[in-house]
Amino acid sequence: MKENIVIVGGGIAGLEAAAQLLDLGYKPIIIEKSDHLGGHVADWNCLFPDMSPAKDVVSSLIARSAEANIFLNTEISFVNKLKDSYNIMLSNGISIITRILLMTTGFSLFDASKKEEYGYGIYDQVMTNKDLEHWFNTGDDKRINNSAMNAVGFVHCVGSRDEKARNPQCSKVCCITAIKQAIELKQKFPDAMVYCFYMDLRMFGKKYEDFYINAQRDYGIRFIRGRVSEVGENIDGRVIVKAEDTLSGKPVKVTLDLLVLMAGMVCNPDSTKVANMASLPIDSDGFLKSRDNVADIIESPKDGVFYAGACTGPKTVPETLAEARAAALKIYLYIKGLE
Amino acid sequence: MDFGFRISPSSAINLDKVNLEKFEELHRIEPDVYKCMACGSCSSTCPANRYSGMSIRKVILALQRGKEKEAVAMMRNCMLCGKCTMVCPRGINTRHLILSICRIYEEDVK
Amino acid sequence: MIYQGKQKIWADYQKEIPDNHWFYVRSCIRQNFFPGAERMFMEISRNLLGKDIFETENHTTCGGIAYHCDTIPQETVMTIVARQFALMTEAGYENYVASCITSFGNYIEILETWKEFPELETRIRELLWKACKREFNKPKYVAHASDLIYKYRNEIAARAKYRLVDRHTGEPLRAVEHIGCHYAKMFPSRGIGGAEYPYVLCGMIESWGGNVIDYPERRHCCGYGFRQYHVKANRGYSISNTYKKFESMEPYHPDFILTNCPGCPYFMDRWQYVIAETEGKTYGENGYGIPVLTYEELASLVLGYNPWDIGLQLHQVAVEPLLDKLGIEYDPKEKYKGLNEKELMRPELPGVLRCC
Amino acid sequence: MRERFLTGYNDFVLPFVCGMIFVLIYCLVGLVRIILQLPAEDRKRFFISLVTPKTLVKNIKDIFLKCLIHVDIWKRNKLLGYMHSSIAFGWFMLIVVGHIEVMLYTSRLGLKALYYPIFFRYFVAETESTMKGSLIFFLMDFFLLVVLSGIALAIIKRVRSRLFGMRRTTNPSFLDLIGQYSLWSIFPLRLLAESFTADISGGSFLTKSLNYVFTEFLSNHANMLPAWWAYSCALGIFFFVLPFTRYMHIPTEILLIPFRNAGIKIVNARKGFAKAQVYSCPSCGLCIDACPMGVLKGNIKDTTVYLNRQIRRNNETRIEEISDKCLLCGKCTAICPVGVEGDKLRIAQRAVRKYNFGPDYSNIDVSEEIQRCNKFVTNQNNIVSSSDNEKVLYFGGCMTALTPAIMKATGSVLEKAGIEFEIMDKDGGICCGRPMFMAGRFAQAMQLVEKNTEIIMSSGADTLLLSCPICYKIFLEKYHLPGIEIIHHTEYFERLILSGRLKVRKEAVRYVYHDPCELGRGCGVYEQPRTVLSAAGELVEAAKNRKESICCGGSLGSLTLGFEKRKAMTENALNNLVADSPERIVTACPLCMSTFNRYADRPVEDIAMVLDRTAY
Repeated sequence: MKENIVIVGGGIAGLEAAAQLLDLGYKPIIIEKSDHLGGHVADWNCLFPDMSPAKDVVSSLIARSAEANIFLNTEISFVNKLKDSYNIMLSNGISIITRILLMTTGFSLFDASKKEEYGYGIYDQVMTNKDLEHWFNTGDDKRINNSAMNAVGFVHCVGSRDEKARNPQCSKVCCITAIKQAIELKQKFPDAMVYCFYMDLRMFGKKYEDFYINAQRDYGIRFIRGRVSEVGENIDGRVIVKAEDTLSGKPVKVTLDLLVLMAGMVCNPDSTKVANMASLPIDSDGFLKSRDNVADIIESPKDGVFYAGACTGPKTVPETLAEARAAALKIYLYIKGLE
Repeated sequence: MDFGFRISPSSAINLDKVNLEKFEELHRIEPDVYKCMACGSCSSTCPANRYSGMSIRKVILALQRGKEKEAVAMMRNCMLCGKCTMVCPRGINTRHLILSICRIYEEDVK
Repeated sequence: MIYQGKQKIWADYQKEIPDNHWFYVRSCIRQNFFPGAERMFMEISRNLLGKDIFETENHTTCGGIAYHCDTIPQETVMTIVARQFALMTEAGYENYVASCITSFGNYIEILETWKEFPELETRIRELLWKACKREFNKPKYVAHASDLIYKYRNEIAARAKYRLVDRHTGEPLRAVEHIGCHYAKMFPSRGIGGAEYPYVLCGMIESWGGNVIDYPERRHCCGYGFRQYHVKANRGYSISNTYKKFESMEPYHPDFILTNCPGCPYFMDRWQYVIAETEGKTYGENGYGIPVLTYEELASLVLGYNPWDIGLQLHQVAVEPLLDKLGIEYDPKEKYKGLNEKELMRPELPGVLRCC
Repeated sequence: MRERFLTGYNDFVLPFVCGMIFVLIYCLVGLVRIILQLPAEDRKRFFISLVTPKTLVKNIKDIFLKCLIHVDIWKRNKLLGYMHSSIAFGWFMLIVVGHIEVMLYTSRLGLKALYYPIFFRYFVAETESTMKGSLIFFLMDFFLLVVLSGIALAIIKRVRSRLFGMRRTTNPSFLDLIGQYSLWSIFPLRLLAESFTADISGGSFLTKSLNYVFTEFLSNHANMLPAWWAYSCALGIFFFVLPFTRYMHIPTEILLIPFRNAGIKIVNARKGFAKAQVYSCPSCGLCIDACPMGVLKGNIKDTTVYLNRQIRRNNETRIEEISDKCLLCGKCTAICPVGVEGDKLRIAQRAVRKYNFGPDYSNIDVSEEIQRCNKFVTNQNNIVSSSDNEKVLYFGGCMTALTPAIMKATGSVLEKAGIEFEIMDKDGGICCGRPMFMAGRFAQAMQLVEKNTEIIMSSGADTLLLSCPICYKIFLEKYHLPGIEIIHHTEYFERLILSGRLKVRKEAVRYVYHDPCELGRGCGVYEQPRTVLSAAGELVEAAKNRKESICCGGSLGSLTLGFEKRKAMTENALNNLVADSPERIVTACPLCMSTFNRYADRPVEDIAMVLDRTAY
């Protein structure tokens, strides 16, 4: 049980895997670059489809993995490949020799300001899904004026399925997130008109379709099929959104008090950096390349290196947790094989 | 002065200016009207489609976009046969919806 | 509007513009529309700033209008452009500056195409040789004339006699800038400030003391769009686009519009007259229109050139209210006098749009 | 027999006399109004029927059997039948015998004729010795007993309706309750009053015996008058409230029967015949159990009995709700003891709805369809080919278009029988008009009828074959296709089998046949499909079948029932079908088939598909 297991990333995948490994009798090491655990989920308010509070999920994960060795504010400085193990040098000066490396480096949120035409960071009333979750959590955002929320728009696929944003893949969770956030906003501002501008709606998960029907029927959220082409700012500071209503084949224009951009998932540059240090391959979508995208998604082509969660591509929370559990089991069996 | 050309009205739909009063009235009677996800099953099965271009999915959309005249024109040849209701994957009672539209909207709108 | 956000984008889209030694090609139509503009470009850069700007009477159209109207094939337009490059090479220049936005876009597009399809470039070289026995080097730098004025904006500001400030109120003038579509919309990285928030004209206005207005339809085309205007039946479409822009900028009460394209100032100027006649609507103060200037004209004005020497009398919309705001002195009697002091014909005054 | 009072009058008769006069005037005015509301043509037909001996006899027979004996209810449930006929017939006989008695024993009646037959016992004195009409005394007591037994059953029914074969019964309105309690009290009070008087006026086994009991402890004749007052008051109250309660059905039904026998149909939604139907409703509540929507409790108030009540109250919102929700399966009409046509009444309500715009089919050009369906026309002179074969034009209809298996099977069976046929709506046709008709938009429906008629008449066919009962009903009722036989495929298949043109292999499969509403109750086709199925396998019956078959829940008749709400109805109908454990469910309607298929636990087929499998 002396085996060192290094988990790179203290998001939900890292924490879940650590918790499972602790249960299996190991004492994994979690390396987290930021000052808190829980990754992106820790910044979120509620999770679809049951609106369970994200902080409950994260705090239970943190509690279950508390016994692990956790290094916060720590990055990996370099990785040396030894004969059958890795020497990992951390930014805090500690070096670890390990035969097992679990990459749970996750994703980065697409930088919405790269879609210049949407004016994120330029127009006053444009925010991202993450900003909105922040507002749900803290109630603090000057873009949301409680007394003047008559019309709100959500733009789906910001930086997803977009060659121009150099991110051609679907980020998977934004459709349902947009619907979730639209419902939450509508609950807070029942008189506001809420629009969702979408290209496709991918309601693939459990209860997602019910969620969608709720949004339509019970909350009257208007779905407009068409990608927003450009956003302008009005003289009174509201944003004017232009799109094509592709179902009627006509351009459509609407003035909104708030525009929420559903920034997608892109590969985490830090994940790529560590991958390069450990000579791990990168897939064509920029995420880490698994041994096999069907059968061995949690295994890298290199022995002893495992993946879990969104470092291999966009994932939902339950998928990430499932992968983390699978990876823990795989690591356990791998160590047994070594002995 | 006549230049032989004029400013042509914009074909764009300005959602700020669409008057949805009647649609809201329709929605009160037919809450399911919001459930349409524009799959087009109704239009493809509609016997009136080839005569007046009837498509209840387009009608629902056009009414929300303030294109009442277009919607009413499409409905001209609806036979109320109920095929659209039969095929609707979202279970919208399209027949009653059609009758409600005939009651709320008017034919000679601008 | 978050100004810092725009600054961040402007910082991302900067391009290298050599300071000197340019081969200048004129626009097909600007000399008819606003004949003072190109002359003032030469005047300011050559005489005032002492730059080396070379031009030759041998150059032709770039073929852009015909290309965009789908009347000539791509090979033809490329060969025409190749000949222009050959003239530059023969004159011993490496930096190519175009007066026309569509030309600029056309050059960039062709150079990019050649980069992607080198076999096409080889074929064009053959065609050019067959046609006129010329050879060319590709220019090292391609710029639009507004890029150069942007580059020289601070030098101009230093020599300026007037600032873009309302003499009566002391407030900066409100300026609408309009960028020609072919400037950066096709290749955002080739325009200063990119495609969404171009900085080339903003930079001039800012350094000369004015305030730039950002309004919802800023990105919209002026309405010229070659095919729309050239076919009379489509002119309603052309003017509808211009109308849309004016309606959108109206609440901001701009003092003037600054443009960098041959077509835009012309159509935004002349269509104001047509809109006034057909819709009875004018957009400036007291029944006037909003003056539309080219960047060369504006540079000349702040530098203190005589408004009538730079051709402002050829504008449909009267520029006098703007001149008054700027505090530029002018002699109304001189407005329609030719170079030789001979009285030109006075235009008939329009019915609705107020002119001086 | 002698009269006890010279005046022949006592104040206690006043409540009854006033009530009687009120109700008579009310009914008379109502009668005149309803007759005037009839369209002139119907009115004429009505009057002629009244003097035509055949209808006259039928009217009398119907009134006697339906209004007094309630034969329809007897057929349904003996106890319920006895309850109704004991009250109605017993009371009727009391009145008849009472009048005979008065006429036999009194002369110079004058105004006394108004109340003497009712309160005769009070006004006469009769001693044992002079009693000559002991038969009459006996009859009066006997019928009083009959009525009292009926009243007793009625009271029991209020508490335990299941004993009478009714699961649910109508929720009475306030006035209904007053009417009911006064009706219930009339006869016990009469018994009481007559018993008090029996030692003076005479009586028979009931009244006389009670009189002996009473005199044991109440010997004072002063007790007599309050009882007579109470009896008169009960009658008076009953008559006063009668026009505003369900008991209005008693006089109205007598009018409804001759109307119906005269062949009058509903034209106006609220007036004339419709009004007669509405007022004829006795609120018995049989339609509540019959209604297929009743599986959902929330729909109970949308049954015909409540429609009638709301129409009487002019509650427009509820009238619209009730009439739009109905599946128009026609079962309430089929079982209604007085013949209220719940489905037609509802269609009539739908027809008065105001629409801002409506469909118009004048732009539809049918020349292409005519071109496609003229297989039987040989040349440009429109001469019909002279082959001896039947020339069958098959119209699948909209619903069959969604169940192509039926269309294919029907075609295949026709081919096996060697029938020459053409499909009229292969590439989509024009709707038959029945759905539009059911929505109450008759003019539009008739436009569709015209368009289809044009196509059919120029096809040269001699038989129009239909596989959809919805189409079949309107084709039978509204299409005029001279020289063309309109036939449903079940009937046609039976004919092919019976004539030997189609041989069927009998298989050991248990089939249950579901009677589609429009085919069974709508067009009266019950036997033919059963004959066909019996030839193909073993036929078992559903718990409720034929006239009482339960709608599948998919009906186009309902305008407002949502998809989700229909599920319970379909499941209920399926439970009814599988009572005798059939292996396969067979129906003869594409809509029933697809509706059942959604929730059925065993295969559901159209009869054409069964036949296609077994015929050769």
